[in-house]
Amino acid sequence: MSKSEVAGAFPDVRQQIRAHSGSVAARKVRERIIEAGLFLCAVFSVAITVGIVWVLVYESWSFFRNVSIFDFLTDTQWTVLFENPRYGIMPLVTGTLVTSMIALAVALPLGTTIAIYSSEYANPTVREILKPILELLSAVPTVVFGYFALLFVTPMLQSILPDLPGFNMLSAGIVIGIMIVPYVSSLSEDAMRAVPVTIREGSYAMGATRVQTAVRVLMPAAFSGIASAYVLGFSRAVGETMVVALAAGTQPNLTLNPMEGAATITAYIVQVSLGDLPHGSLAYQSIFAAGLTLMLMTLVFNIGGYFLRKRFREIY
Amino acid sequence: QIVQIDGSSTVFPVTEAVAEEFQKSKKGKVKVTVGIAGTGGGFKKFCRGEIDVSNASRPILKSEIEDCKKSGVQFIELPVAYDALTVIVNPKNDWVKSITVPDLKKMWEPAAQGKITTWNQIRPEWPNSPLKLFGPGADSGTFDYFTEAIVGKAKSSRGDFTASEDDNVLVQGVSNDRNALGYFGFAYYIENQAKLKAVPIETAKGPVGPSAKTVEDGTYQPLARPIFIYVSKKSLDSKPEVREFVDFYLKNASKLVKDVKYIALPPSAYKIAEEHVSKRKVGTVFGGTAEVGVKIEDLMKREANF
Amino acid sequence: MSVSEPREVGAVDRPTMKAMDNSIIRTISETPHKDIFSVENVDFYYGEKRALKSINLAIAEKKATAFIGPSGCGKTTLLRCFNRMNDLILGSRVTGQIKLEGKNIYDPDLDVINLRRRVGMIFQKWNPFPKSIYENIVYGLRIVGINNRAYLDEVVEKSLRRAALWDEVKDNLHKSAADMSGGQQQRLCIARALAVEPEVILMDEPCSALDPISTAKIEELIHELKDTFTIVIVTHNMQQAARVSDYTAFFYLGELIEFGETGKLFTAPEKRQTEDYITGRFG
Amino acid sequence: MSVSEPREVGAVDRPTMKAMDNSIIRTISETPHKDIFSVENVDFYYGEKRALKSINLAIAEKKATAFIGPSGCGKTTLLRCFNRMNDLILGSRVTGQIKLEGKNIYDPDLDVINLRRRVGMIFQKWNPFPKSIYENIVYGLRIVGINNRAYLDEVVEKSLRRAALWDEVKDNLHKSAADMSGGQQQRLCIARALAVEPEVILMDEPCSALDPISTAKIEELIHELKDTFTIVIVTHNMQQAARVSDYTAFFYLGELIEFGETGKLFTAPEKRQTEDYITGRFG
Amino acid sequence: MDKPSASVIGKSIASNKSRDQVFAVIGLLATFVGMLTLAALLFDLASDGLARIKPHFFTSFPSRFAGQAGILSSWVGTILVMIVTALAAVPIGIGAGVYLEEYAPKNWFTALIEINIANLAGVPSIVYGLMALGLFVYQFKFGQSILSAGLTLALLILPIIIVATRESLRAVPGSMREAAYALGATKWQTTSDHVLPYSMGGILTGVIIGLSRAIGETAPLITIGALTFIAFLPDAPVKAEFPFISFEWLWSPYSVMPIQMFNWVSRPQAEFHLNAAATGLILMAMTLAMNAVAIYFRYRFRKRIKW
Ligand SMILES: Nc1ncnc2c1ncn2[C@@H]1O[C@H](COP(=O)(O)OP(=O)(O)OP(=O)(O)O)[C@@H](O)[C@H]1O
Ligand SMILES: Nc1ncnc2c1ncn2[C@@H]1O[C@H](COP(=O)(O)OP(=O)(O)OP(=O)(O)O)[C@@H](O)[C@H]1O
Ligand SMILES: [Mg+2]
Ligand SMILES: [Mg+2]
Repeated sequence: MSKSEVAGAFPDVRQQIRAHSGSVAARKVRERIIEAGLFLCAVFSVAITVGIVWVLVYESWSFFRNVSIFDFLTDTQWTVLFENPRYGIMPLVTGTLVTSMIALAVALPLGTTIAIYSSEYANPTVREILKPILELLSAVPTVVFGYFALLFVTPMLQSILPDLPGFNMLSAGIVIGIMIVPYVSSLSEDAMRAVPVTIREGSYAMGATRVQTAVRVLMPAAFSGIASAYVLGFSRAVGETMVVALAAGTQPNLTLNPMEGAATITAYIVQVSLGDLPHGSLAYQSIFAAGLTLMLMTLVFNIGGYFLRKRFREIY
Repeated sequence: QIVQIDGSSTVFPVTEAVAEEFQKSKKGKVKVTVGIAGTGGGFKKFCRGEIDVSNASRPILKSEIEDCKKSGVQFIELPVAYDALTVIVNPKNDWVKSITVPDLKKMWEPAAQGKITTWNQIRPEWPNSPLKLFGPGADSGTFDYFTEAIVGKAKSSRGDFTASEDDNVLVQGVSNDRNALGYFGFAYYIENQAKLKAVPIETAKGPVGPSAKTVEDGTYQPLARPIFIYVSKKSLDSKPEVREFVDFYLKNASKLVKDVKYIALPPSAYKIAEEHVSKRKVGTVFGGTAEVGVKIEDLMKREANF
Repeated sequence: MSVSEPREVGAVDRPTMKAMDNSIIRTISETPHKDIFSVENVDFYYGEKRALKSINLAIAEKKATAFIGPSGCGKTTLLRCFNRMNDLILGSRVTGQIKLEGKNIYDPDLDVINLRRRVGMIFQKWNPFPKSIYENIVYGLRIVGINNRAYLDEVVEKSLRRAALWDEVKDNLHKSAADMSGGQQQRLCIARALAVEPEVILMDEPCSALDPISTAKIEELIHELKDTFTIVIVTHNMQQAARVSDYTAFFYLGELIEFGETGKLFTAPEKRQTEDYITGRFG
Repeated sequence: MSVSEPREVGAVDRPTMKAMDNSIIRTISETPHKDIFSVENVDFYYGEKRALKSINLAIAEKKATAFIGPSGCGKTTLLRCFNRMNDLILGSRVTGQIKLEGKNIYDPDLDVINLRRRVGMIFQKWNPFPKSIYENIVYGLRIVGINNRAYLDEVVEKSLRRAALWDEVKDNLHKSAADMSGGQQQRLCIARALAVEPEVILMDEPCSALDPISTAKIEELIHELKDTFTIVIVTHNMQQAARVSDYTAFFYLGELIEFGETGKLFTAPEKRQTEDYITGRFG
Repeated sequence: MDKPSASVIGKSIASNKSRDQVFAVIGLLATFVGMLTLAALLFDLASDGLARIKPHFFTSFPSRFAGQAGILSSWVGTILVMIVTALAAVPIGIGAGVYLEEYAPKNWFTALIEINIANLAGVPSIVYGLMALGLFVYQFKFGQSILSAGLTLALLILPIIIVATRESLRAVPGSMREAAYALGATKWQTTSDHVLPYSMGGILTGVIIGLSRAIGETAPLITIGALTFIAFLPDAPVKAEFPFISFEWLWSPYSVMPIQMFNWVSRPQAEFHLNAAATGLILMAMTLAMNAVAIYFRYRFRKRIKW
């Protein structure tokens, strides 16, 4: 390479750039506008939160004027729709907890395993086909899942556990778990694949197996994404309605035994809001109190999730 | 030109059938929409003046009347069909031939909760096997009606039964369990006669099973109940298509109700209803509370005198 | 390890800065050359960790300045201050002033985009975009709205030639940059930085993955660029520092130990530490 | 660029492999030394691109072999074949045989995990895990189930000392590896590879980001390691190749041009291309 | 401390290896559990509903006769509602994710927002319906329209898209941002030219999962006034006369497939259940079709981006 080649008649890039750059002020304005637009998007999501909290709190307010919070939290019966109403939220809370925990117990291991499998084991073609197919699971109308739980999973479980009643949290939980598998598997897999390939190579070069690479290097490196996937999955499980309403029954039942039927907060909410009760009645308002409780419950989990994520996040 | 209807999913099949035929007869010039927001949700919209007609599986309640009053919505109450709540057991259940209201009360009253758990607690000759109860959810009009009719007080029921929103689920439950007993709308029994057995109710005249005939002649008691549509007076007055629709409804109800496996009122009942419409008789004959055991006859009388 | 004699660099009469009393701010006017950057009392913190300690030095315009010093002494850190790249590191903090032509680049009203267009950078750990070779190079032009294909083609060729990569990739300009060898990627990053012809080019070990021939070409390039560019280069290669730079700064544990005209620093270092380092007796 | 005289390496009587007739497979028995790896007729393809062309060479046990050649000639590619790292590259393909102690490592029944434990690697672009320094180093031990804290501590200290990093990080073993300078990260990766004491260590420019002192220490380390380890090192630094290696292979455009005892190759290369390259007259 | 003997390590490696193999089997099994469930569901739906899927099923309105009933109004409604949902949720979700991850200062306030958004994902869908009823239907006077429905579902899936976007952005190595900034790119240029494209794979996953969720929702739409019987179609979006495009349909009443399905399942007649199954099948096919574009682009992005 001769000197002239390098220094030769080179188009004056600096001049071109200056000519094209336009004014700094204009650029700054443009950036500002974009930022403002994005900011509005973010504000929007905050506004929804505020809206939802407002709806819940506002309506719960009238509810709690008639029902003491103490009873609400300590009473062990939820018979709002019956003749002598009792307003103890605990049975609904336990119902929600049990079904979501079963769902998580199914979805997290299953989803994570699938994520690891498709990220590290499956060949790329299989992976790219597998992913959308599994995601179809989250598109199955929940009514279908509900009947699936009731008419397929429950009888199947009954053949193993003969004492299992027709409505039980176990089968509802399992089916919800399967329903949220794609949340966990698909988002986790994305997070794991986003880890730079050099880091992956580092692990393989140490003689790590695929599981080891996935569990010890990729998962920690992708912890933030995986934790988010879990949190979304959990939230979805907690918020799921139809499956529990169909398969776990709608009878509030203070129990932690998954082999029993029980109502969840969501099942109660949907039942009442689409039912024949007059709106504005105390029973109707109770769904907002229940909704608020659910929101606070998930909040606790999500705060936990946030700090976990913050604590264990690894930066590359 | 839209007729907007919303409300109970129990009444939905009837209204849907009418809407379908009505649109056909109008060659699509008038549009009818029907939603299933529930009786409560339907009345809420109705009393805000958002819809023209509200489907209701129970009479309008005081609080809803208040709401309507507040926004100046006047309504005409029109019974359109009967539903016979049917007590059913598993076909393999060979011990129950018929049942009395006190038997049912013993099973379902709040005091039974946790105590009445076997069949032989109801009648000693029945077997000592567990009693499994199935019924609609406590938010439903059916539940309210049944409790009122059997226990004597609306919403007064034991809590430890298997409740579901979806009557098909109850069908499943009862058809799978030899020891089960449940109740739900007549149509679900009719469609699943192979899997279920209806239990006749013992009355003064002996056991009476649910059927169109026994409901019509008033012998199937107290579990037969009317279902309604509520029409906004303002819509009737200002929207000719609503008027036409309601007329069409009442004219064709007899046939269409049977199509969807509900029990039709006698023709005279629809006549009276038509009169109410033309005279714009607003208000309810139920006084804003639930009532049971209103035979078609009584209902018609009340309506006639209204 | 022996370090070969540094090649004689154009003798510039420029006072060697003293490291030990670097709390005294030397004014730029002391030097006959125009200084483009002047670093005044700069401290840099990664969170608690103080990575740079009261640094004072000046970068002469259209000269090459080399930063040398043992690994971890703060060369990269200082380099990244010049185009405010460190702004991106959470929890980092800089005190003191760095003036570009008299204006503090850390002034709130300074336009950092403009700064970065004027002050280009080649990173220690080469970082091509996962795009095609072509798109990597023209990126700096595209973002100011230059999309004229013919012009871009010309720039791509010129830049790749300068970075001694043209012959290797000319038939594959549209293949992914990720599918190149380490040295090719590094040269691509050099070409990418050159394409926009910044006034100052910060090079953080630009030849670390290059073979001797490519290295020689890059060094040659640096010599040529000095006509129009100011160059700051971090290198671990003493010979390279000696060959390409006019001034050299020696850092140790976050401090600027000695700074001066390259020929002098390599032949007659004032500080014992400098001498030890360049002769390999260190540590 | 001038290349200084290579230091005399222990004169080993080993026939220089001929590059031009490398279709003839030389048997290992020809050499008095035991060969740990023998590469037989290896071709490597990245998709369509043939990056290695009929390579034949052997790696002597407990010796250091250097791979030199211009950027993009295939050094990294070949190196990554030895521990089958290239398996991870989609669409790549290798033909021919690479035998580790007589057994083809591309045999389907060969256990690649075991292979990689025996054959460690230091990557050209350093790649510490986003974990603490400590966890980076003990990773290779943890994965085989060694969790004894005292033992791990010992290994960490020893490995870091070997990689000349101990003094710099001994107080910060639990801080993130991402918060280190480039050179520190590179040494960390060296330490990480050493911690598991593989039999063969593949080093892809292990000193590219290191200052001369660290480099000297790593070279010293390589000398020590040769007692017990086999080393294959890719380097662009001719002096380094000359100093540390016993054998040198020169590649050009995917071909092995010349392979032989280092002293000979540097002083009396058989091929013109080799000579041009090592004397910097190339290109 | 003694060095663990080679045999110990060898054993350990051997057991790692077998664990690796075992995991391969477990992973395959796990995948099969998911696939089998899906297959079972599909098979179940197909065995009931396949026979119903005939042209007239798509071209008929609901009817009291199961054999004559069709899903014309509901599939059209579903498509229109999903268009609104996608147009609202995707840009806003990605925008919010970008703002929160790339622009917002990292302080307690953004932390609060982050927690909140994850939390929104757990709010039962019916509560969204109740809020949307007040907000869109009454406050903004959108009425019981496709617009209200689309926006309601958009709110519902926004958290999913935001969270997925943030996490994918987060996974882009800082060195990519640095490279762009060093060339004088502005923040937005860096984001739109590099960070977003490199993280598109994950973002699209969020979009896919979100839209899949939205398309199957029932309860909130019933609350805000979706209909079950509706025997006419919304206004056509394209017109023969000027200006050719019409947005009247946004204000039209509508039904959607899951509601139609929900209604049919709860009917006593078994023939309606078959209709419901057919609807479920079609709904899933539609979901796949709707997501096909996103799936394709994700495939492309995932294949292309490597670092
Ligand atoms: N992933 C890949 N896909 C396609 N081609 C590749 C890939 N990696 C490397 N190559 C090509 O293969 C050839 C050899 O690359 P290799 O990385 O082995 O070179 P090298 O000798 O290590 O060079 P350097 O000294 O620059 O690191 C080069 O021409 C390069 O462009
Ligand atoms: N992101 C970071 N966070 C915390 N500490 C850091 C970070 N980056 C660098 N350091 C520390 O700051 C010091 C200076 O680092 P710097 O990268 O400037 O060194 P360097 O002179 O470029 O070294 P090398 O030659 O190894 O690249 C080192 O001790 C390093 O550990
Ligand atoms: Mg550095
Ligand atoms: Mg290489």
